Amino acid sequence: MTHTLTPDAPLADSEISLARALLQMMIRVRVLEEGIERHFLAGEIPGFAHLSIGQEAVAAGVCAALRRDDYIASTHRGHGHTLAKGTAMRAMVAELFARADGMCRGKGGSMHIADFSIGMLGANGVVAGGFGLVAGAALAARLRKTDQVAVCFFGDGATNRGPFHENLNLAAIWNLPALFVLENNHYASTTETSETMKIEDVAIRADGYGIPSQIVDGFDALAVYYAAGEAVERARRGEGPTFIECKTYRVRGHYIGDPERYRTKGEVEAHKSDDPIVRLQARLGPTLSQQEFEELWGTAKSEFADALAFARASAQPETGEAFRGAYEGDRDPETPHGAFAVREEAAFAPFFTEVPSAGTGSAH
Amino acid sequence: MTHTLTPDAPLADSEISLARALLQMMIRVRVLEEGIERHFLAGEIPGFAHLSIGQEAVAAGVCAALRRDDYIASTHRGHGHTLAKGTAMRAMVAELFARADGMCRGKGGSMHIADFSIGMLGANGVVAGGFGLVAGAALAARLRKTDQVAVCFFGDGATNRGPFHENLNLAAIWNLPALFVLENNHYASTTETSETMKIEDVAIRADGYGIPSQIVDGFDALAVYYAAGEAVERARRGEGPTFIECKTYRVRGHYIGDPERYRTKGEVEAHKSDDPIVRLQARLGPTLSQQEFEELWGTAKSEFADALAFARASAQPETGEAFRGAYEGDRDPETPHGAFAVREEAAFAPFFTEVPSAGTGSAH
Amino acid sequence: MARTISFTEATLEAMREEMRRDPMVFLMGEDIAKQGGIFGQFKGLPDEFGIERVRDTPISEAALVGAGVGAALAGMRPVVDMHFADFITCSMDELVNQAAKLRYMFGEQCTVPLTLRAPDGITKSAGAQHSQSLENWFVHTPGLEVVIPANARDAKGLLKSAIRSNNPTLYFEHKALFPRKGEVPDDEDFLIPIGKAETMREGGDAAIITYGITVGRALEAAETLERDERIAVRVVNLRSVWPLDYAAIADAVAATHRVVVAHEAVRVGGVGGEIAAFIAEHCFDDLDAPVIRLGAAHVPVPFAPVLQEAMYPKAPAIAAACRDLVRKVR
Amino acid sequence: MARTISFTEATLEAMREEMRRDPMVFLMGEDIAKQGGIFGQFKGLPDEFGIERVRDTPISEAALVGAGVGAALAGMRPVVDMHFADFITCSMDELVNQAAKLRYMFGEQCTVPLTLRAPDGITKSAGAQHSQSLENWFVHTPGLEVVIPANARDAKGLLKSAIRSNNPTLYFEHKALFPRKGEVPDDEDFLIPIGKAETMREGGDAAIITYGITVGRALEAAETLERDERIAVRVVNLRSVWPLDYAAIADAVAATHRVVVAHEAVRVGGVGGEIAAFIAEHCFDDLDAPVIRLGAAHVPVPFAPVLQEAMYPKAPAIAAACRDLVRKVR
Ligand SMILES: Cc1ncc(C[n+]2csc(CCOP(=O)(O)OP(=O)(O)O)c2C)c(N)n1
Ligand SMILES: Cc1ncc(C[n+]2csc(CCOP(=O)(O)OP(=O)(O)O)c2C)c(N)n1
Ligand SMILES: [Mg+2]
Ligand SMILES: [Mg+2]
Repeated sequence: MTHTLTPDAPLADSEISLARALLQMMIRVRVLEEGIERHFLAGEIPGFAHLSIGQEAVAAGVCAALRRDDYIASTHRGHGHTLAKGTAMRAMVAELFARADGMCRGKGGSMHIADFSIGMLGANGVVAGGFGLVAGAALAARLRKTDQVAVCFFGDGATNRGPFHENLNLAAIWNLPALFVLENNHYASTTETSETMKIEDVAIRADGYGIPSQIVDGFDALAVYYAAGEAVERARRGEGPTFIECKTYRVRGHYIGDPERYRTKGEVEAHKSDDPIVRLQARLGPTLSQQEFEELWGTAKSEFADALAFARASAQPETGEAFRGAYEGDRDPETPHGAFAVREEAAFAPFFTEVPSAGTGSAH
Repeated sequence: MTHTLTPDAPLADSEISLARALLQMMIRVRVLEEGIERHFLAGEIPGFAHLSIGQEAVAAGVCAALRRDDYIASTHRGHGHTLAKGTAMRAMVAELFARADGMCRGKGGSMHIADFSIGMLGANGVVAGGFGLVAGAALAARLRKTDQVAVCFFGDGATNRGPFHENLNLAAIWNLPALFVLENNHYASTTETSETMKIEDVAIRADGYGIPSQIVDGFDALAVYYAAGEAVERARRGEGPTFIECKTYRVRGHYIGDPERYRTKGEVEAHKSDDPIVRLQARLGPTLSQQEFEELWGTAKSEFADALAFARASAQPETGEAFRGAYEGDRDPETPHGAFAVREEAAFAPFFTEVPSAGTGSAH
Repeated sequence: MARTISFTEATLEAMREEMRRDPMVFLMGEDIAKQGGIFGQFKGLPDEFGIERVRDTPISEAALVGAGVGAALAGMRPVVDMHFADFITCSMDELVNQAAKLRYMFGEQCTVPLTLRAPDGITKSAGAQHSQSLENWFVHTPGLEVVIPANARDAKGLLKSAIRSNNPTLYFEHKALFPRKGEVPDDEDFLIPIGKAETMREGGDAAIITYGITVGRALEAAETLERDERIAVRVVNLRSVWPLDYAAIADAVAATHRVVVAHEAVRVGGVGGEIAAFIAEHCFDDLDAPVIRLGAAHVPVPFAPVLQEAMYPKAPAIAAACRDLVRKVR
Repeated sequence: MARTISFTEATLEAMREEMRRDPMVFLMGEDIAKQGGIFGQFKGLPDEFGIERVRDTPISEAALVGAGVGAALAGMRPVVDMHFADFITCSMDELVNQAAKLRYMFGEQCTVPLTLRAPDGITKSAGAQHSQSLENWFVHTPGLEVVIPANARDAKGLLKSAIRSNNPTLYFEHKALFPRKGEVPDDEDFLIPIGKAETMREGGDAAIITYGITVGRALEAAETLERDERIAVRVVNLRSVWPLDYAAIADAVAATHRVVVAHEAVRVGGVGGEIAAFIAEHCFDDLDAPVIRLGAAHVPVPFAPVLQEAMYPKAPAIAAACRDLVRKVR
């Protein structure tokens, strides 16, 4: 286990363009999620939504070290990972709005965004659902002898579930090209890590599988990038998986609407200075003018405005969409299942009257 | 993690009677299992059976440190644990023979022996099935403020399953009076530990939960006893769980009838000197005469002969027994379920003709 | 005497009364102590009973159920909260191979008085992994009891019975029911027996056999049919899906000769099949028409509200099925 | 041309042919490489395909299925062996919440061409935790296919189709069938389409609708009835329980008017309910008698041979059910 919780070092010249790219990505994620928050609260986004505000350095840092054909699996808190991996904001926002042009045709929503065209194997509504997907994708890369890498993002809470254990062990013994990126934000919904585990650093668990680990400052996008980059290279060289624990903090509630009875306002305030955007801007110092900084925000805001307009203009899915897509080939009414699905559509469609309101999402 | 793999030290006077008791218990287990092997091969015992020959020091050493009202949960390889915890051989052998007087009325068999009168919560046909039972029993002891302790026996293979991870963590954070006793016999059916984990000592995994651990020579019943005793005292004092890794070896096949294609005869031969009975006899030296030693075997053999006669004399269960006992109260034909069960019995009973032969058990 | 309280409050009363009555009852689950449960269904309990008896847990569903079984074997009465019923998938071995089978396998040496609370069902675009109704898996698993309240009264009476039962009992509570209000008796010993159905409405033209949230939809359908078309429909609320009250089902067939079986769970392979098959076997001579079975379409639950609302049976579909049956035979 | 080979060999041929045909096919499971599977059903495959493609694994069922899904998403065709079908309980989230739902939830961006081989059923006193037949859980889970061979021919044709299917497919193989011999076509492209039943025997007095090992028991019953009582019974082998061949079921009802549905899985809540309920709804006018449903009793599977053999339907019980039906109406 290597600790690299160093104070922000001054940037080398060679780092500046990378740092700018990371900053831009983090701002895009922030703008996207602040937009999601607004439009969720306005009742335009149904279901549940979980924000990664304050944690953007992890998504940006890790994904900057990846190729388009590498795989990632995400969590319930996956907007940042998905955007950073390279998806189009339009398709994501339309999905959150439950529209026909959403990346999942409106059938997934925030907890199930996915973009297979960029190797993004999905957010997941099941905590720890991504471990198996990543072990499997990494195994596929190995069996096909590509040099792709698969990355699993997960929270501290997820590390208390069995699939964490089983899949890290599998990745270790098979030397799979996998990265396990823990976003330790110290909370799993209402519980603090100190209540759900007796250890300070989760990274110690990697020792139990023989997986090398590193602990990084999760507010420092560059540190995350370097750690991930090294791990990705190891994996591409066939040297197996790496565990990276990013120490971070969830600034917003667990879900949009969370009353946050489990912590004080003061505690949250105390983390304000950890903002990864503020931190990286500071580090860029005079190499990034205030005007340039504001342009980054402006660009991101235009991008979001465009995505929002796209989503709003997109149609509701047709009712028939509900009855399609569980199976490959089922749209063919000649197949037994197809015939059956068509019958069910006929059974309910006439009774479908009102479009229910989106709702503001119950606690989750 | 503490290592106590010391060479056999000479016995202190105060240890002699304890050592004799351990020796006697190991011999009883050995005689029982050699008998099970014989009668299984003769077709008298149906189903599957897994022997712990060579591993008796673990069962004997741990259980000698327990009280009758402490709990244990066992595995598919549970004859030794059960006998050592204090069950009657008769009821166990009758169970293995699938008879009405078996400890489970003939409904459990070798993989499901249990004796709640002595806190033995069952063998388990599911690898890692015992972890939850032990965490729960330990939690019960804590909530009821008794000073009972709960012990989980398990194999190296079981430590690769999710429930190992989840329950050890639970025991750690709740400081439960639990003992996790790993019998590392270096095989999980056909796979060696080196193929299924990348670590040398499984005990390192305990660090990931903040559980103190100890590695002991699993052929040395006294060493096991001391380690368990210390852990039991810690648990009774409310200081939480302990992990004990006993390094041992499975001398017989995984199940009776195993062709053992996964290892050489030579490898097994090389472990002959590790026999825990031979080792403890040697250590007792002249304090145990050859005649006394043979008496221990004689007593055990008589006990087994008696149990065998008891089992053979016991009746087959009545057919109606198949339809009873899934629910408390279901034998009352007035309850809806009772009425239903009775109907099913009526449905099949007339067609029940031949008693199938016990079979020699397929690979498992 | 009775009061009108919400379904959530009814479950809180049930827990409070049973915890006062029996010190062996305790609760475990994610977010139940500090947050009071994600639907408020544990609110205030830690204040009265302390966080030893109302335990917040890590995200470890397999361990929660496994430890629940172990604690039950050791004489406690654990109530485990599943957060969302969909996560039962993370603890199936513990439920199916341990909880359900131990008593039988061990020749009745033990009981497993475990209660599992599992908020289920389709609501508010929770999506495919947070909307399932999985009761038939457990009906099909000998050794388990399965109860499903339709209203606040059921919630209180069934949850109390589940906690007192010496068998492992699954208590499925539909997420959309929590805020709904209903009458609940005052009596602290008000229990609803496990395995007994309730006829919620009389009527001789057809019977709707149903349970859980679909009871309300069936009652709505029955009222519409009565009012608009003078079709009188009996509504049977099963309350328990295992043990099933086969006698009440047979009575409904004998009284109406036309039956609709309805639930929100996927129709294919669901409990409705058990009920319709029982009728086709044991009440065949009483039947004047096919048994119509309604349930969710054979697809995962979609996210978009317009899609979600299109794929499971609500009052209009239930009414149409009854109307079809009655027209066919009149 | 056809040869007579064992069920085990038929599955070995299926795997060998598919692995030669498509380099994306690979196998994972406990004890499959060094031991060749606990029923010999993987024997020799590592020699031909190497231990990268025939992988021994740790005891980590959740990871095996989870990684199977991940590999499938990344373009492979994994075949995962479950050791005993009972251990599916250890990987239900991976199967039900991931494998079954991803394609739908993600708007058809992906396919999950995963095959799960799961040896199931009652035999040789394996006891309650090693004897279950759990197919109806998965029939009830939209997104999965479920096939169940009755003989060597089915084994080969269905396993090949399962491996080629782009949907996650459960292949349940009864442990007692492995040594049984049967005729298998020589053709390397012999496939049995998923979702199509086979009528194994004609007969106009009654129909037995069944699958898996119970097909043999049904044929035995039918032969006895023909020989001893001149009762002619049609036997339908479903082969797939999802998709179900509803048309073949309806045909059997139309041709015989009297139906017995039989399986070894627990009767209550089983697939038999789906079939009988379908008949009661869609074939009602063709029915001359109640639909009789047979399945294992609602108890865990007991260890003692005398008890084990008393609690699930075999040929005499199936014959008696047919006889009852025919007598009732004649
Ligand atoms: C198996 C499972 N159990 C419980 C939940 C409910 N749940 C959703 S997110 C969450 C907390 C997750 O914590 P962590 O893994 O630390 O991620 P974070 O929310 O902090 O990003 C919980 C309990 C779930 N979705 N899946
Ligand atoms: C969940 C589960 N997976 C697989 C099996 C099959 N199985 C029975 S024993 C065994 C090996 C267990 O190895 P270990 O835990 O080391 O115990 P040992 O047999 O060495 O005592 C396996 C794979 C099972 N019973 N349960
Ligand atoms: Mg967290
Ligand atoms: Mg072992």
